[in-house]
Amino acid sequence: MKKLINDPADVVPEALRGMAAAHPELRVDHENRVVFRGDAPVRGKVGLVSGGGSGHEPMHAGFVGTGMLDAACAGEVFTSPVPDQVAAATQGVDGGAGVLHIVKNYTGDVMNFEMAAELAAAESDTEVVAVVVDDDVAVQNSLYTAGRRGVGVTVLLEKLAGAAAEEGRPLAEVAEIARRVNATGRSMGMALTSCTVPAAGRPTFDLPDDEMEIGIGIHGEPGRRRVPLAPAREVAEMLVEPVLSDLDMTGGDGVIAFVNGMGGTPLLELYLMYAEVVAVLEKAGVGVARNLVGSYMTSLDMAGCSVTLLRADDELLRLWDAPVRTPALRWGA
Amino acid sequence: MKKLINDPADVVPEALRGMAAAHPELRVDHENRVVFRGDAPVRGKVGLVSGGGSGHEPMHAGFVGTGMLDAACAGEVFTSPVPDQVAAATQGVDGGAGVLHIVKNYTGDVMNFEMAAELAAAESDTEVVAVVVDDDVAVQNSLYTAGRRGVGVTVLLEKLAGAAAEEGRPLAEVAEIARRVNATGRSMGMALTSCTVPAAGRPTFDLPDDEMEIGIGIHGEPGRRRVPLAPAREVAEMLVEPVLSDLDMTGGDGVIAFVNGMGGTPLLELYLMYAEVVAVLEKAGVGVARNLVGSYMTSLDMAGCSVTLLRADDELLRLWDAPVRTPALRWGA
Amino acid sequence: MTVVDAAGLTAWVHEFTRLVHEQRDALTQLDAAIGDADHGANLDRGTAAAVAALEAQAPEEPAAVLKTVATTLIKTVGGASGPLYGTFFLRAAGALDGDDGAAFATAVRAGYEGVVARGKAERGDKTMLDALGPACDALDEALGAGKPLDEALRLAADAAAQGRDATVPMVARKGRASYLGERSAGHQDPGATSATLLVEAAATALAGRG
Amino acid sequence: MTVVDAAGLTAWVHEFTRLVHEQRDALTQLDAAIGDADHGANLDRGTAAAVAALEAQAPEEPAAVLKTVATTLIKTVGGASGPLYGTFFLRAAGALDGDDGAAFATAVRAGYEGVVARGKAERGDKTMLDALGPACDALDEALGAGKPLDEALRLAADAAAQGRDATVPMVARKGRASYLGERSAGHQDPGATSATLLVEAAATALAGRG
Ligand SMILES: Nc1ncnc2c1ncn2[C@@H]1O[C@H](COP(=O)(O)OP(=O)(O)O)[C@@H](O)[C@H]1O
Ligand SMILES: Nc1ncnc2c1ncn2[C@@H]1O[C@H](COP(=O)(O)OP(=O)(O)O)[C@@H](O)[C@H]1O
Ligand SMILES: [Mg+2]
Ligand SMILES: [Mg+2]
Ligand SMILES: [Mg+2]
Ligand SMILES: [Mg+2]
Repeated sequence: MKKLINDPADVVPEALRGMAAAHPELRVDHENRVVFRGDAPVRGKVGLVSGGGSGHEPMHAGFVGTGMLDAACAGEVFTSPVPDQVAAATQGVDGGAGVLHIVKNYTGDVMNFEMAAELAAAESDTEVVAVVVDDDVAVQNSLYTAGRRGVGVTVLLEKLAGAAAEEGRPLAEVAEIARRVNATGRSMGMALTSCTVPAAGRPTFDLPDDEMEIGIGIHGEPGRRRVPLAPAREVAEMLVEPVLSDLDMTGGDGVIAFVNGMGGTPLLELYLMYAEVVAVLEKAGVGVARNLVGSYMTSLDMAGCSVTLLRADDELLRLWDAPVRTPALRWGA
Repeated sequence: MKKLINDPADVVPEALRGMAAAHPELRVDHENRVVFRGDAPVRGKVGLVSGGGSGHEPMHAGFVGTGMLDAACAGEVFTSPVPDQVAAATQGVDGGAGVLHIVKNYTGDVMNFEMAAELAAAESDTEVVAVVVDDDVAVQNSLYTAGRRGVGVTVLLEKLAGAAAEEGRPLAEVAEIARRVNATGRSMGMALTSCTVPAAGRPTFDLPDDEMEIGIGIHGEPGRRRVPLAPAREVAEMLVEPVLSDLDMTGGDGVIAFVNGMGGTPLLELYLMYAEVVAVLEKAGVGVARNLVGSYMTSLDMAGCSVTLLRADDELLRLWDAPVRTPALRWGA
Repeated sequence: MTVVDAAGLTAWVHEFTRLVHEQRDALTQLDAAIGDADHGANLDRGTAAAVAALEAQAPEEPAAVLKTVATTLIKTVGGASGPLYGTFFLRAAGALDGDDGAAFATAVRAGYEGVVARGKAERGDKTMLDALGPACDALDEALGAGKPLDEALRLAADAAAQGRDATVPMVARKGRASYLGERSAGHQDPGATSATLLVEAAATALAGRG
Repeated sequence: MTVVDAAGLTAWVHEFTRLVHEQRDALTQLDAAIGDADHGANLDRGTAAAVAALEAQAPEEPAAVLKTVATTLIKTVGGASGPLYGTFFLRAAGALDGDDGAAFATAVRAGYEGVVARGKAERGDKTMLDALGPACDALDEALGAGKPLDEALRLAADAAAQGRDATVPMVARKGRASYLGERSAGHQDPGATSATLLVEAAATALAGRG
């Protein structure tokens, strides 16, 4: 295992120390491993809390700031945070207007956030609403399974709901925007290589030099199928088509298109992929209203990418364009 | 070789197509492979042109925009652009106040920019001044060698000189700021893995699982020495100490500290490294005034990082804080 | 005879911790195949913290031992297994009433039912339930048939191991392995494996108590 | 007899292009060891473009052939070798005066001196100069001694190859390999290798012309 780390057990707290040093505008609670906006809680504003396992940087801590999250809880690598962390974050961002939990749909994340909400309800009268993100079309959605995973839409949702909260909208409206975003966005990912979890010390899966995994998650979970390596052009089709066939993206105001790198893929390739994604969308008659290209929701050092499409409307585009000022996403502010 | 590409020969033009699609605020000259500010040339403003081989994204095209570069020339992967490209860029950004060429000190880059300046001089009366960046302490500086390489300081220099140009300062002053930045900044890099040049199809060098290269460049050039893998704490010392012993960074207004990822290293590790770099600097009595942590000057898919320190003063800090609005660096605008 | 006291339960937790630490890499490798390669690290971190908490406090009440373990696991493990094992010990603590084998069996079944309630999975979904469920059944059955706790726990551990082995051919319907669909078949469930260690630890730690 | 005409020079460029294409991966691997793994791709791209340009234009003047090659290489190669090989052909074109072997030798030496001027390296720095320089010397010496061009070019090619081999033990002082310091020793210089192909191509393409 080749990583710029010290003891694998210390990766998360040590990286948080670096985040705190790099971003004095944020406040890091090292004991609870929560990254807060420097000015949290913001009076009268709905507080947005997200979090999850570490290893997906910049998500979530890199999205803490004006116009996006109020706090992010950092779990161990690929392990959801524990209820105490989420409870501390919830309390720390409660500005009197209630708190939105943004939870990616994984068994562990859902249960830990649920337990945190139970704790919060028992110990204070903060109103907490949870929105669960489940946008991964690689996974079958069914009441009898764990359901679809939460992946790329999470980034877009944190931006859009964050903008709504920043406007001073009430909790119910912010939650409803978040649910709408989740309902109209879908993602699909692929990997060229496995990632290596520091504590495990070796790649999660072996992938021959001439194969790739289609339909992977962001935790090094193997995908739905393994196929021969293919040119970017075909990879774009393999990712975009399942998304388009899951949800009608034509008409209206086009889509927000998000090409995301998994951590080990250079930006050169992501831009190239984006050109291919746009070509597939054009053929399908889907216009792109806004885009995001970069490594925003990673899986440690995995090489690969995911494509997220979100059907846009006037309001979502306005929220997208609203100022945001976080370590990883920043415009208009 | 596992990459999200089509034909290796088409990587650069195809990625530029993606950049153009992702950034409608820029103008891409696909024939010359030059990325321009959308509003170039800006009347009365010194034009900043940089460029180099591709494979270092976001550098340089990701730094085109308000407050930074006016144009970036994209050469083939790891191959400096040709004079025609640089000449086209120079002409396209000439707003009447002259043009600054920011050239990283590599034989090929220097010669191609020189020939472009000769072309420009022959064909127009645009005033062109070139500043050559040579900040890599891994390389001995001598009149009798190719001299130090241009690495991390380039990013800081493009930001700082860009801010000066945006303020409307004349060419001589912008060039003098650029030279000052080059004189007061130094860098050192390391690699955990080699990169793979698409056209070569296999890793440039082999590196055993338990070794790393210290003093690498950004083109997959092997480093000065190969040493056993070490914890991040020791890596930070190996990178910071040669920088500090090359140039006195104590006193004054502290440094701008830049921890840069080489393309295949996740942000989690970069933040962890930044914490270690700050610890080494603290021990050495060097304060950090500003910082930048991320993958800004990459070497394709290489895993590793570099550390750049720049001695700050009032003026440089003011220029650093000035608004910048580019795909990869953006604040205050 | 006092079969289940604070010392016995503490010994159980110690033994579970020892087994998890010993099997840490194996658990992680099982999780790498159909999950995210952290199950061993998660439980190792959590059980070590539980032992530390018990050492710091040394609760006198048997239920307090289980409650300390529960809250420590919930605070330190995270992921799916943290809330589930946490809930197991929390519900077991709440249901512990008495100090004989039957009381222990009741507590363990309450823990099992807590996991069902929290995780909303069923037996056959390829989860820790597939080891815990058969273990509870075997324990109840053996005690009901008048067997001593020793023997009952041994039978429970065997049942857990069988349940664990039976997860191999299953297609996962809950937890992270479910994302793999058919590809999850052919792999042993990590949670069922660690749950087997939990029952095994009880059989070892409480041996000779009845 | 007309030794050096447009057809002969075009044949030279074709043969160089063929050799570069054939040796493309080998040149890149040499560059991988002490540089950035692009020398083969760079020259392959440039020489193919030069051949295409010659085919599109088919210049009648010998100097125009060299000039077309020069500008095409400068426009398409980039890196260190683009300006250097470009300058080589540009200066050779400017110095070409006459159509015999001596004129060719003068042009080639002018090209070599152009490379020296552009790259500011010396022989012994482990660059293409270490092949080009000895080749020019051998060519001049052989022609001065009255040998026919054929034989002189063969001697020049041998001298280039010897010069190329002599780069192996050298510590690079110019170009990208110089960053390696002592570690550059033990590797053959890619530019000296491609320059040897250039001289070799002349010996082949101009064979039988005098
Ligand atoms: N809904 C559930 N009910 C019961 N057990 C579950 C459920 N989901 C997952 N598990 C168990 O948890 C184990 C995985 O634990 P762990 O790896 O620590 O968590 P995570 O999946 O969050 O990484 C699985 O092997 C399975 O036995
Ligand atoms: N200053 C110089 N003078 C002469 N030849 C040089 C000089 N610098 C580099 N070279 C030659 O160029 C070759 C490398 O060419 P190439 O790989 O195409 O360019 P780059 O180094 O820019 O990647 C070296 O092997 C060397 O022979
Ligand atoms: Mg996990
Ligand atoms: Mg090169
Ligand atoms: Mg797991
Ligand atoms: Mg090269």
